[in-house]
Formats: sequence, structure tokens, C-alpha cells
Amino acid sequence: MSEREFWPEGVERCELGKFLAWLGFISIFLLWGLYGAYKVLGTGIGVTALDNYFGFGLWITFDLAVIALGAGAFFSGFLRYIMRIDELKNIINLAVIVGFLCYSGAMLILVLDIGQPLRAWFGYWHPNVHSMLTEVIFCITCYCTVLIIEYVPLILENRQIAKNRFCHHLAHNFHVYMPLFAGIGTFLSTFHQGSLGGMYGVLFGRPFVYREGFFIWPWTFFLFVASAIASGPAFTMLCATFMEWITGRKLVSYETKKLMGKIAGLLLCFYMFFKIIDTYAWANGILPGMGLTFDQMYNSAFGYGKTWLWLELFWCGVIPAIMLVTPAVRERPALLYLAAILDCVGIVINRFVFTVQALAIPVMPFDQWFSYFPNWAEWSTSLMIVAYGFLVMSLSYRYLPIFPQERALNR
Amino acid sequence: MANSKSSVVLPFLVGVVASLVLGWWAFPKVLYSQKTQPIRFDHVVHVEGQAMTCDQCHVFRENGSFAGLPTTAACADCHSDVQGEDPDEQKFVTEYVQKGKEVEWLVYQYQPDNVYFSHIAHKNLECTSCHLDVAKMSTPPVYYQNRISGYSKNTMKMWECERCHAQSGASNACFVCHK
Amino acid sequence: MGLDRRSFVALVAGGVVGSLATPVVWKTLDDISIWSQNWPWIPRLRYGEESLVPSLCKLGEGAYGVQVKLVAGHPVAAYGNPEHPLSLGGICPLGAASVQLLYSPARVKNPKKRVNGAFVDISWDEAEALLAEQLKAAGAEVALVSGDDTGTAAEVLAGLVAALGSQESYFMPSEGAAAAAAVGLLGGDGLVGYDVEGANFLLLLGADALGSSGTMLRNAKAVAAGREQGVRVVAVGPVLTATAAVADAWVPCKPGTEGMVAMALASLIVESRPDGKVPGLADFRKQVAAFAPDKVAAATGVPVETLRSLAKELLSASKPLVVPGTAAGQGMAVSDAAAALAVNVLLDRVNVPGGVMLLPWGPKVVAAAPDQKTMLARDVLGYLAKVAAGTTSAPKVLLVHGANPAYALPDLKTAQAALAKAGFVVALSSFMDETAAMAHLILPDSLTYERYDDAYTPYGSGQANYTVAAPILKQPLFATKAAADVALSVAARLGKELGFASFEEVLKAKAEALGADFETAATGSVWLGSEFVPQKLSLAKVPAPGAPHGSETTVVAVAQPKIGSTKIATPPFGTNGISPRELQGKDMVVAMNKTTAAKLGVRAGDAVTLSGAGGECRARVRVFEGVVDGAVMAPMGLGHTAWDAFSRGKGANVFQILSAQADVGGASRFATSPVGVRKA
Amino acid sequence: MQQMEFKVKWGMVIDLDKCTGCGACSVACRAENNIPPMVDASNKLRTTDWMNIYELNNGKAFPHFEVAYLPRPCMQCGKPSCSTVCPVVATTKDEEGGIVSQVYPRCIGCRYCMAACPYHARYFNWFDPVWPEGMEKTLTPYVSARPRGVVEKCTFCHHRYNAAKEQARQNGTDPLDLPEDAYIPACVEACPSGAMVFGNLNNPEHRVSKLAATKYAFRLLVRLGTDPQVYYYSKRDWVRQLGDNYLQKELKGGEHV
Repeated sequence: MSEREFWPEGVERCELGKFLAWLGFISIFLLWGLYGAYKVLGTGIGVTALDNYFGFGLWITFDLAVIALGAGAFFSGFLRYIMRIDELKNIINLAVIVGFLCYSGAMLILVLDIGQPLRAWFGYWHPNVHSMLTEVIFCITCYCTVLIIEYVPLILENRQIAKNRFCHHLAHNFHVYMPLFAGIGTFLSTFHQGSLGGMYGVLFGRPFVYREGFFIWPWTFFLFVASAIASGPAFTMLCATFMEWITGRKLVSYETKKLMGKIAGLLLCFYMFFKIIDTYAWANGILPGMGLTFDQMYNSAFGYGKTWLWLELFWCGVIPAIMLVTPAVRERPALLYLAAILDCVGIVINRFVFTVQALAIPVMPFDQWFSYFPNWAEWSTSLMIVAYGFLVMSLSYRYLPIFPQERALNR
Repeated sequence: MANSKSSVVLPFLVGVVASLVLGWWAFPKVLYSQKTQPIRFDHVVHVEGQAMTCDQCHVFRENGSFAGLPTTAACADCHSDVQGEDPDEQKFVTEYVQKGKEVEWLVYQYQPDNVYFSHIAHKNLECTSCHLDVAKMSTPPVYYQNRISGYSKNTMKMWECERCHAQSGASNACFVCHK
Repeated sequence: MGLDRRSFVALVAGGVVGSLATPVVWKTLDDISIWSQNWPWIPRLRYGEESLVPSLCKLGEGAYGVQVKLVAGHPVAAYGNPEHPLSLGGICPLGAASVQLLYSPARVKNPKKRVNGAFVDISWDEAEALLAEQLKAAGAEVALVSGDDTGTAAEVLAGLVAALGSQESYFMPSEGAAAAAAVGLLGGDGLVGYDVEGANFLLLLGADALGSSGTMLRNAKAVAAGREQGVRVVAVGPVLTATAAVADAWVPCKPGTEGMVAMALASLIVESRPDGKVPGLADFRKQVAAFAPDKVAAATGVPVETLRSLAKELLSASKPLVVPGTAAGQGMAVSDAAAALAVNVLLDRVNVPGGVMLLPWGPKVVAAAPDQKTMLARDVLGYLAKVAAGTTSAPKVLLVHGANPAYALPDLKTAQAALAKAGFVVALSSFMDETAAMAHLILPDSLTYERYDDAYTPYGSGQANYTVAAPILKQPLFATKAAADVALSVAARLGKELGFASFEEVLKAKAEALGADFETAATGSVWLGSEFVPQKLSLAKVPAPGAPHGSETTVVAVAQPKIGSTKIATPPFGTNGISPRELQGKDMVVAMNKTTAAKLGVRAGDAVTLSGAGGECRARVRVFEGVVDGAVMAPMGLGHTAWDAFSRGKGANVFQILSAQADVGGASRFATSPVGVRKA
Repeated sequence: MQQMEFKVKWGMVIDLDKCTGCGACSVACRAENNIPPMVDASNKLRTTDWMNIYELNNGKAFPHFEVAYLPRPCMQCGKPSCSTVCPVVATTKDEEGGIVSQVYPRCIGCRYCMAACPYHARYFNWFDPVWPEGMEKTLTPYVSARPRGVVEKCTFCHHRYNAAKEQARQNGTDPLDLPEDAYIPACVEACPSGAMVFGNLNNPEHRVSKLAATKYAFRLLVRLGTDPQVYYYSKRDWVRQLGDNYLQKELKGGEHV
């Protein structure tokens, strides 16, 4: 049996040698990351650049960012299966895989990030119901399971596996119940995206992230949900485009991409509207209440200047929001992709400042600013997760029929 | 179809039963190692033979802390020389008393360093509500040690402490028992 | 019966389902997490009966009582001793780390001799035989440097040296020696103390009395208690010391001008007290005439109004007390101490409650030994300088006891050269310090907790006192031996009997000489003396304080027990206490104010080279406004080259740039020194 | 979450006009609580100092410059920002006395509590603890040695509270009505400057409650709502002002602290 027979029906893939070379390239990063992980798990988190001021750093930023960007999975699923936007069937499989990679990757990073991974199950056995993190642990693990359930039928649809009747039926049955899983996923995902925001919003000892009393306590909950669904679809669409660029094949119709862009744009407008109000209310309400000023929250000498704010809210917020809701912009691929990239970058910056800048700001008046820059142990392991994503995605692309339009578009 | 069903159900049930047997019977045997005390201390000889009371050896100190097991020096108050015929007593005197060494007794209720237990706060309870009733034993029971955690099999688990505290209205705050 | 694939899958599935109903998964999961809570490579705790045993802490300057907590007979922590008059329950950072210091990686664990440049372990018998042989060969050309100026061990060692025919026994420099010399200049005699508890206005002329100098624990306790009764504290000095930080006022003065401030105050006091009946007042009037406030103001940087108000406060306070000193806790000029004493005399504050107390010298029990007064008056710096210069012959055997002269002396290169010239250097040191590292023979001293030790009236005590510490451990942890016992044993080998078989016997004799009961003293009860030596002090010969250094910039050395002392380097438990204000990375941090930094053309964070008369060292600049113009504040205790990883290679040793400036009575001042600063 | 009320509330008052910043409290704490020594402690963001000492200054130029030293134990907040966020109930404020607990065998090392605490009172074990050879024999029996990967913090020497209660039981007195000074943490005991006072804030007879009630007492960052059980004391206005954040206009009134 030739390797070709494992490919989805009617599509072309590159030579096996080339593919293996590509996997070899990816493996360099995987191996480097595994070495980093070995050092972290074997000797302690001290090998990273994290410290007692920056207990959260690149890893948590990475986790929050990929979880936000992976929101394309649940939100596309929600629109496709619950809201019945049929057009999205062309990209829903990709969205599911991206989501799965983002969530499973985040969980792998968390294994490294917590000091005692052998006790990780305490989150279930000894939960503190008042902690937002408990909610996050519950929802992320449950949602990751849902994503696995959503991913499994895709695997079963492999041409050779599907020949097995049981697998074929199983895949079919999964598909039948997909709206149910999409519903559960939407529920779980909304909650934990919110809880992630809530995790910060409740930190009343951290004036940069603490939010209360505006709409409802803590309103970062909703801002995180909104920002995730505003960037997730854009990221999924970018993934498709990136894969097209690498493989040289058309995978998703531009119409679908435009639709994803439009969805992202509308949600980004919604998010930016509230985020700007939030920022204003924070600067003029919460901060003065704590005896602090807006200016005290920024310090460019340590790398936490207002540039980040401008980048996040204006250049990667307002600008892409306007671009994405403008039909003329969406018609031009370069502008659509640019806007989508800006959208994603803005959300990543948001997660970064919430995680790192929040901790860099001295709260006690006699305390001082400190800088944090991740070291090799954090970069290598984070890149390992990216490489893991590339690996799974490469295999999925080569062997699974994830793009229903591929045959037609490349005819 | 019937044939295919039986070829699934029967092996499945066999699997279930086999794992139940292995899990409940074999697993504990593998999990615990067995140890015996370095000296076969005979409580009966002391309690019945010499009419000693528990608190003659297991004393509270002046600051309210509990001495637990007596030191070699305390035992040597009586056993400075061999008193009887028991080979373990002889061993104790020659190996420990004369060399000034402490016996590494195996404590059935061994709790790790992160647990704080105040005996004086529990002094109204019977010793045997937590400890094995060794006072009636001539030979100390076998000590089962968990190969993974290193604990004694008899070590009280946290939920047991918590249950009693809850029932008696004592605080279950973490720092009541942890350090 | 064949097992097809399907049945096998079913069997496995059944096994998995069944096992979920057994403890296998759950118990293993639980046990693994319990394992992670008690990892075998994490040390276990030791339990047992607890007790508190009194002892002494002599790791810093001075000495005070501590209590050591024993668990099952093993020491685990040291606390202050509330019963001890110099602790009153307080403890210094070195004392708090003293139990762990028993296991310091820097400890010398057995005698060592140098063979071809490297140390070789030898037995005690061999070591003592070697020392005896060397001493025999040296004849009278033997010298001793000791850092133990309160203990009788130094007396035993000095007795050995004297028995061999040498008078070259010295203490390391101290404030106590300078203060005693000042008393001598005014015609008095005795150990100097301050009744801090009784004073209600404390003028600290340079002394970091609550931070590093004298009986600092007891001073701090006294001041804290006095605060509520309205006691005022004013700290005069070039830098904002720990004491100045909590004083009611800090009066900055140029480095080394505290004596001139005292003279200016004296001139104001003399003016307002024309009827004073102090002996020698007429001569003193002439002397202070040169120190009129307006003249002094420019030289010291202290405004005339401040001088006047200080004088007024001294005059109006019912129990004022002037305490001289330096931020370095040593290197005080005798003339400065004399000027401060003169103010106390003018105010009639000698041997009165709340005043300067002149206390009896400790009794001598080793007949051959020089007495305490003689020892304290000898100038080790002068001796070593002459040895280095070749004007005095180098000793053939140099005994170094409880001191680290290769690290902790000004003009360090000179001191090191003198040590290098000595024929055979014997380090009676508990640790591999810089002196031990260059010695020919190391005879490791036991630490106080492992042997007998004692302390008689450390400098600053308001009352004569004597503390005996009995060994806490039944035997030393390593093959170490009390230096005094080594001296007695070697003396016996040489046939120069010192009259005692053991150090314990010496201490018994000491206690008896004081009228103290040895048995109670050895169980922690401190003997207190109530005698004062009657004094006939005269102001006729108060010397003029030395003029400040001509240099534009002056380094001001600041001692902080948290970093270490002249005797010990930063202990393992001390590294955390060293802040970025003192050490950044591997660089010592020196502080100067904005004006000085601008003048020198340096900025915060700049690496600079400091150059003194004796050498250079590297530092980083910190801009700190608690330093007078023209002064550079430098932390002491850094820059060790021996010891262990906890202290070695961290920062620079400020003694490298401190140089001694000759002062009256052959003594020298070195707490502040001229320094050049340039960008590195 | 509801703030728990306690009959006994252990508290500390630190007189910043007395503290010389000598560091004895910090070393005593280290010895008492089995905090391992650090060979290289130059990166202060990686050191473990349950009792950390800050240097404060009035920001003025020479010669009007002043400093104050501020030892910072765990504030044992009435409304802790840390314990509420812990996902696994490893840190709680649930015991009579109001000491915020930290249970090492429960902690999973997520460090969320560290992110939550604005006082930087929490420390992470970045590596397994190492004592120089033999020094592990000086470990006290009071506090378990922590493995890598868990968070730790000051507990007001909680073991001394336990010991005081045992002593009270032995003496037949009420363990919840301890006399003043029956229980004091190691830092307070060590302090040579008499700057630290410890006792029951709810007992009006105890010195802490008297000092805490004076106009010179203040607490750190109360505006955030943490309600600390550690008070500071200074007669110097500028020192008290540094206890919390104030807007310029708030300082003009003079009634700020």
C-alpha cells in the first residue's frame, strides 16, 4: 500500500521525502523544547527567567494568547451548528483542529508552569470554588476533552481508517451529535474565556488589571470573552491562508475567509467599544480610587511604556476593527489578512500586558519597577508547543479530509 | 451476530473480574513492604508484668509537648543492665544503651514533617482511638510501609482527622494541623 | 480457544473498566502526590526535647549573651538572652546566624600545615609539636595578633608569647582602645563605657551606636525604651548611618571632623559656663579658642546655628551624654575621642548616672601575660608598618588568634607584607579566612558553642560585667581545639608552664579574681561589677583634633553586622541581607550624593575605580542623599578572597583603600581616608 | 467572599522610627523557619525573605534627606488577596487568630497567589532547597522543609502559637486567651531595637492594640481593601504617606493618613 493511499481522496500532496524533511525541521524545535521541559521538570522552574515578581511570564501569556486565538473553534462551531451559518462548514474542521492544538498546547505548557505537576489533579479533588482559576481548570480540561471528541471523527475520516465500518459509523455518529458538542463547547469555552479574564479582574491588589463595579463584577470576564471571539475567527482564517501559502494549494474559498473576517470585524468593533469605555472608566474611576494615576501605570524605561497601550487599542484594535467591517477592505486579500493579523496581535498584546505589565508595576509606593525577559527555557518550550502544532497540523493536512472545498478549488 | 456478541461480552467480563482481583488483592501486596521493629518490644511484660502505666514512658513534657517514644536514656533508667532472659532486651542493652544510641523505632502512626499534632489537645481521647492497641501485644505488629509514599499503612489520613474534628466541633482550619 | 483481535480489545476494555473500580489508579495517583510532598532528597526534621542554653556571641565587635535552642541535644537556633545586660533579648544578624555557622563550609575541620604551597591535614599532636618546635627555634622573636579583646583566651596566648620573652602582643584596632587612650590623655584610667540607659540626651559624634558600634543591642534597646520618656538622640557624622536613620536629627559633618565639632561645642559650653571648676580649664580655654563655631562651621560643614543649638541642648539637658565613634566601628582618632570626652567632662558627665563610665580593667590571671591596659595601648598598625618597612625585625613566629589581619587592616598591602615577612604564620582560626589562607600552620579554634569562652566588659558597657560560656556541644563538631588550650599545651611542651592545665581553669581563676562564682557564671548568670575607678581628669592636655583630610573626596567606611565583621565574613544565612545598596552582582556599591556625583562626573550605576593611598578597588555608584558633600560611603565586609562561596568574590574589600593617618599618642585614624574616584 | 471574624486577631506593630534595618529579624526568621541559605542572593527577585526589609526615603536632597527601614512580613490581611484566588485551598484565613495559612503539601505551585499579593510577601521555591553539608542538622522541628515548586510565606511563626497553646493546656489555662508575650514570632523576639510589638489586636490590654489605635499607626495599601493585621508606626508624616498611594490633591488636605 503506497503512502499516497492515505491521502484524502482526489487531492495532491508533496513527495514523502519532502514531507519528512519538513517534519525533521519541525522536530528540531520539538527536541529543543523537550530538553527545556526536561530541565524544567527535572530541576525546577528556577531554570526559567521567572521570579518572585514575575510569577507569570511568557508561559501564561502564551497560554492566554493561544486560548484566545483558539476561540475560533468554539465560536465557529457555535455559528455553524447552533446559528446554522452554513458557509462555515468549509473551515469548521480547521477551526476544530486549531482549537484542539491551542488548548492541548496550553495544557502542556501548564504542566511545566505549575511547580508540582504531580498534584495538578488537586484542582479537581480539593477545589476552591471561590477561585477563578478553579473554574479555568475545570472548563479548560473539560473543553479540551470536547475538542478531542470533535477531533476524533476527523481522524476516523482518513481514507484508510474509514474503510473500517466501525470507525466509519463512529465518525458518522459523532457528526450527528456535533451540535450537542458544539453547544457544550460554547458553554464551557465562554465560561473559561471569561474566567481567565476574571482571574485578573479579581486581583484587587493589582491596580492595572482590577476591574469592578462597571457593568458587573469583574467585567474583565466579558472583555476576555469578547476579545477571544473577536480574534479566534481571524486566527483560524489566517491559519488557512498560511497553510495555503506553504502548500501552494487553495484550501478555503475567499468567500469563506471574507465571512470569517466580517465576523471577526463585527465582534472586534463590539469588543473595542467596551474595551475603550473600560479603559476610560479604569483610568478615571478605579485608579484614582486607589490613589493612583494613569501615568503611574506605564514606564517605558523598563519596557512597559504607553506604546503598548497605543498598539493594543489603536493600531491593533480600532484600526483592524474598522478595516474588517469595511466591505471594500475585505475585498482585497492583502488588507484583509493585514487586518486579521493586527487583530490577533492586539489580543496577544492584551494578554501580555495583563500578565506581565500588571506584575511589573510597583503597588507599594516605595516599591520599584522591574523588567522581565523570558530566557531560553521558556522560549524553547513555548516554541515546542508551536512545533507540536505544526506537526499535528501537517499530519492532519496530509492525511485527513479537513478542507471540503479543496478538490473543487484546485481543479 | 450472536457469536460476535459473545466474543465481546465474555472477554470484557473476564477483564473486569481479573482487574478487580488484581486491584483489590494483588495490588496492596505489591504496594506495601513489610518491616519489623529493630527490637521486639514487649508491651505486655511492662504493662502487666511490671504494672506500668502508659504515661510512665509516654510522657508530656513541662511545655505541654508530648515526648512520644521514650529515649534510650529513659529506658536505661531500668535497663542499664540486662534484666531478664529476652534476647531482644539483651540486644537493646548492648547495642543501644551501652553505645548511647537511639532506637529507630517504626512509628505506626508516623506523620510527615508537614503535619503538626498536639497530643495534649487530644489528651481526653483514648490512645487506641488513633493508635494500635500495642499495650496488649507481646510482639509488635508488622509495619507496612507504602513503597511510593513512604508512609506507614496505619498512618491516619487527613480525612479521618477532619471527620473527627467536624464531629467534635473542633476547627478544621489548615493551620490547626499543618506546618 | 483463540483470542481474536476483537475479543482482546474487549478484554483490555474490561480490564480498564474494572480497574477503575479498584484502588490501583486512585491510590497510585494519591500516593504519587504524597511522594511529592515528602521527597526523599528533602531533609527530614529532627524532633526531641527542647532546651535553651546560655552562651556568648563574639562574632562581631564586642560580645553579648545569647541563648541557644537545643532540640534533642542539637543546636538549631540562637536567640538573644533577655537576662544578659548587653543583649536584653536582642540579637544581631551574626548572632542569629551563629548556629548555622557551626556548619559553615569555610570551617577548618582539622589542623593543616603548608607543604609546598598547599595545605596538608595533620594531627593535633603533630601540629602542636610543629608549633613548639617553631617557637623553640624562634626564641623571643615571636608576636601575637588577637582579635579577642574581651576574652581571656588572648591573655593566655599573650602569656605564652611573654613567657617566650616577647612583648609583641597586639589586639586588632578598636574603638575601645582609642577611647581608653583618650581617657589616658586626660589623665584618667579605665575601660570606657556609657550609661546609655541613664542619659536623656544622646549626642553621637560619629558613633553608629545602634547599628554597629559598642554595645549596640543594648544601646538600641535603651534608646527605644527611652524614646517614650522623651530621650533625644542626635547623630553627627558624614553619612546617614542606621543610627542616624532613627535619630531625632542627623547633623551631617565632613568626614573626620567630629572632633572639631566637639571642640566647637566645648567652646560654646565654656563660654556659657564661666564658673566651671574643671581642672585644666584655663589651658582648655586657650585650646578651644581656635575652634570657635564660626571657624569650625566652614571646616566641618555644620552651620553655626546648629552648633549653637546643639550646645544649648547639651547644657539644658539634665543628663546629656556625648559618645564619639565612627561609622566603621573602628579607626576612630584618639584626638576626636578626647574632644568628645572633654565635652562630657565640661558637663560633669563622668562616672555619674547617664554619663561616661570609667570601669576597672579586667583582672589578670596568667602571671606572665601583659595586663589588659598594656595590651589595649599597643599599636598593631605601627608595629606591622615597621615590620613591613624593615625597621623592626619580622617575628619568626606570628600567632594570629581570632583575627583576620590579612583582610581587616587599613593600608592592607602593608599589613599583608608584614605577614608575609613573618617567618612562620600560625592561624588560630575557626575559618579559612584570608589570614589562614596565607598561614604556614592552621590550628583551627573551636567556636564558642564548642568550648569555654568568656567576655569581660566589652567597650561601651555602662557597668563592668563578666560572662562565661560553657561548651554547648559535648565535643567540637570537627577536629578543632580551643586556642587557649592549644597555647597551654604548647607552653607545657616548651616547659614554659603558664600555671594552668586547661582554659577552664584559667576562667575559674578569672571568675575568682573578679569575685564571681564560676559555676553560676558558667550557667549563664552574668557577673556585674559596681565599681568605678576614681578619676582625676584634667582638660589641660586635650589635644587639638586632627584637621580633616586635604583630599577633595573621602571614603567613609560603614560597618554593618548583617554583612559580616572584621572577624567573620558573611555567614551563609547573611547573603540575603546584603541589599543592592551594598552589592550589585559582583560589584561593591558606594554611595555619594548628587552634588558629589556631578562633581566627579559619575552617574548612578557607573562602574568606578576607587584609589586610596594603599590601593584600588572597583565599585558601582549609587546616588544617595544621605552622604555629606565630598564623601563616598562604602560598605565594609565585602571582597573576601578566602572563606566560602557565600562570601568569596563578592564586591571589594574597602580596607584596600583605607589608610591610617597618624594621630596623637601613636594611634591612627582610618575610618575615613582620602580617595580618588574615576570611571572604570 | 465573606470576611471571617475572629475572637483573637494576632497583629504586629512595627515602629519605623526605631527600626535601624539591621536585618536581625530576617536572619532569625530564616533560622526559625528553615529557609535555606543562598550562595548567590544578588538577584533579589529570586531570594526568599519572609521578612524583607525595604529602605524608604523622603525624596529630598542632602541635607534634608531622611530614610526609614520598613520590615515587611506577611500582612496576614483581613481580606487576603491571595487565599481567595488559590485554586486548591492551599492558603486560607480560617483559623482563630487570623493568620493566613500556607500548606506546602497542598500547593501545586501555580503562583496565582503571588500575582495577587501586592506586598510581594509570597515566595516560590524555584529549586529544591540545599543546605551546605551538615547544616541540615540545624533545621528546627517547627516548619517542614519545602520542596521545589511550592509557594511559601511568613506565618507569624505559627508554630510558636501552637507551642503557646500547648503550654496553656499544660498549665490548665485557656489556650485562646494567651497572656501578652506568651506567643511572639522569632523576628519580634530577635529585634534589638524594640521596634516590633506583637499581640492580640482584639485585646485592648495588649500593647499592639493600643499602638495600632494611635494616630501615628498606619497600614500598607489599605485603600486596596486588604485590611492587614500588620501595622506600622511613625511620627514622621512622610513615612506614613508612603504607606499608601495618594493623588497629589489628596495630599494637600493633610488629612490623608
